[in-house]
Amino acid sequence: MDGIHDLGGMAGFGTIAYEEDEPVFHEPWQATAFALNIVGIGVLRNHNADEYRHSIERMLPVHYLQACYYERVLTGAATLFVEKGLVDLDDLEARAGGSFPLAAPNADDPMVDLTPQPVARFKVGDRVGVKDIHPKGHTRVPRFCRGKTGTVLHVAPAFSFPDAAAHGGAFRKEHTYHVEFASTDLWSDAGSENESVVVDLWDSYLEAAAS
Amino acid sequence: MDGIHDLGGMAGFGTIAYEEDEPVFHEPWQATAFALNIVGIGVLRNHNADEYRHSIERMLPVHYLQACYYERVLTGAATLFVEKGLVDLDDLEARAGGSFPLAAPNADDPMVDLTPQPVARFKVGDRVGVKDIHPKGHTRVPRFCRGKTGTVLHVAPAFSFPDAAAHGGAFRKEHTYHVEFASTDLWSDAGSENESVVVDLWDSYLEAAAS
Amino acid sequence: MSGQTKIASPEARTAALKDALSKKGLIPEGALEGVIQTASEEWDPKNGARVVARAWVDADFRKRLLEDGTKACAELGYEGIQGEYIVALEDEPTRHNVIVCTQCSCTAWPVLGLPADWYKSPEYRARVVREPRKVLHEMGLDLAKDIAIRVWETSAETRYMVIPCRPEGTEGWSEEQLASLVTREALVGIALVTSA
Amino acid sequence: MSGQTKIASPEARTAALKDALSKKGLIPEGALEGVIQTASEEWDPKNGARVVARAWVDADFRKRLLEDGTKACAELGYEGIQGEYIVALEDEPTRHNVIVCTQCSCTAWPVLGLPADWYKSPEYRARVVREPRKVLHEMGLDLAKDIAIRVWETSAETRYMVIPCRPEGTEGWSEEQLASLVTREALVGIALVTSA
Repeated sequence: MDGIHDLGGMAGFGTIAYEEDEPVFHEPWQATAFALNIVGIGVLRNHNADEYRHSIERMLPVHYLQACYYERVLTGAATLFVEKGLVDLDDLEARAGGSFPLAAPNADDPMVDLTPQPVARFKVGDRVGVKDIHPKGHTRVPRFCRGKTGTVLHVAPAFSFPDAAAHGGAFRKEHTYHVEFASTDLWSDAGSENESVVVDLWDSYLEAAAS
Repeated sequence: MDGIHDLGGMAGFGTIAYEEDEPVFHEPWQATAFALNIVGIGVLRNHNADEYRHSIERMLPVHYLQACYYERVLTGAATLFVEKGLVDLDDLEARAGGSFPLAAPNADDPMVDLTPQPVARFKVGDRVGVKDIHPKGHTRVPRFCRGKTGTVLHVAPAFSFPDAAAHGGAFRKEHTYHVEFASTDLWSDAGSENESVVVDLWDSYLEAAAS
Repeated sequence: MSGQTKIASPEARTAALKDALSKKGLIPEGALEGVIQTASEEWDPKNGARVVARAWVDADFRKRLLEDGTKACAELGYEGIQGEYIVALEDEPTRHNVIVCTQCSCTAWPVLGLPADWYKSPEYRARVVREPRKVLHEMGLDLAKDIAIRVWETSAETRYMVIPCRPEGTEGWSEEQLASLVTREALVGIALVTSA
Repeated sequence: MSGQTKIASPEARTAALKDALSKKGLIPEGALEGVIQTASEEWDPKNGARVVARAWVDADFRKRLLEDGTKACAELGYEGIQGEYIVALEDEPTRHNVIVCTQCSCTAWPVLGLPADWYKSPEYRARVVREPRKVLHEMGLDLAKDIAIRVWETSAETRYMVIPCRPEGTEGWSEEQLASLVTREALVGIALVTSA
């Protein structure tokens, strides 16, 4: 989805807050929230990592920006525990003593039609174009590189295709590619010389481009 | 700027709250904030409408999404009154009895290089492409139509070019065009048949496209 | 940005800005009140409703309105700030028009009034360009799939108003009666005009 | 979504979720504690520092690390969740590497540890792909204009780590000494390694 989570290149954000010698968790609840999600994925098999990422993406934009990372983790995991029926929202709110905002429901028709590519179609040095797709559901192709052309630096092994895995689609694996885009190709004449972004992209997001 | 204000097509927002018989202003301060900005533009000539729009665009994204419309108006206008030296932030905060969050400063190098087009280059029925520009400053070409091709429905008179006017650039006027884009061209196969968006675009945002 | 930590209320911030400018003598007497009066009383969707009703009963006016909305609205006395270039969009049985300003909240103040909160909300601005039929449905307007929807994005200086289809069963109604049917919602395209 | 109006604190919400799952007997004994212990003690940027130090002193290991980061890290015992496919990025005097995950906050937990808040912040995620030199400057790393910057976006399953340039003046240092120089910041590319 073209959501608030897809932050790459969005302007208007301020200085990055940096904390010296930051602890792994600032508060015990953060560790618990993190662990609840890991257990939800790895032990309970309540959800997979793609569903989890998408559950966070479905948070209302203002909540997404207000929440710290672990509140996002908590919200996404809780949404999936509720959606899969393991817990009940009313029960959660009664226990919490207040409202428990969850992420919004999944979109109808979340996937766009991308031909599966079980065999790697590209090799190092190939010029590839990124399809200008706008799925309503989960996808891992950042908006900033859609419609852009880059160069393959590396061919990675085949991994589960996230757009399908997040929405109960047919399991499939595809190679991903480390594709380098010049900053000036991404941001036109507001980009910078001598800077590039390398995006890791599944095969079916791509098409061959003129070199 | 590719900021939070450029909301068109962003997914993840919920239901639209609708109020029956809504008043013009819900609270007196909203009327005052509105009037302060109008007086700032029309009477004090402190700023123009393009600077004003951009001052709101420069709000931090989370503040932008949290604020109601008139808080955005207030924040933008106050930012410009402070930046132009008519009032002092410390004074404002002393008077307000608390902090007074302003918008972030203007970007360095806010404009991209677009050849001025004093004479209308296009006519009704022409196919035009929208340049894929990403100015760091103010622009009125929504991100959702950049790089897309549409059809001119109407040629409007020449108006001051906002990207320049917002940043003290050389005054110039250009015609704008009502350009229609098919939903399926904007959002690919996640768009809808029988729906289109008409965007009003200045001449120099555009280039001729194959028909 | 400051040593203050607690954010003052928008009300307190507005008062502070007004006071700071006033203390410097920058606000002419009555200037704010004048703006507020204009915004509250002159800019009114009833103006747009009168334009629509006139267009329904007067074919020559309708023609002038479609050819030069600014001039036609000025005939009825509706002009000025944010009405410098008005374009009227005529609904047809097979094509519906709806207006938005995705990047801020522009609209034709002299004929539509200041926009309602829903029009200015991030929800409307984000969604209506991408899923207009769904948005209209949620707002109570169901349009059949074969009715085309044109969403007009107020991204430059054109200020739009919708001329909805005249409802059936209003033959012989007076211009005033007809105007009373035209809501502010219909002028933006999130509702139709009905005679019920 | 609910009749409750006041939002419970994240702490209260977390406790509620834990209690609700526990009450149903869904959380195996020690499962949460085990995850927290692993995250707090095993996943540690010191692991990545040891990998880097080994690569600096052992040319064969460096070669294996660049060819198959996953296997090379596993040689030192660093593997598992979010370390299934590790790619090491070697800085050069004329090219600097920096890592981000713009869409969530992925990183190579076994070698880098759980990421710091700055890495997970909307500010870093939004800005570093578009203006890396400025972001690095603000974070204390000034790179000359003729040094190319590659920003690696962790958008799929590859988990990156940076092998910074070995600082001058460290000839003859032990692997352990060298590892002590390599900060978690350097492993992501927002800092260089210095011997001072």
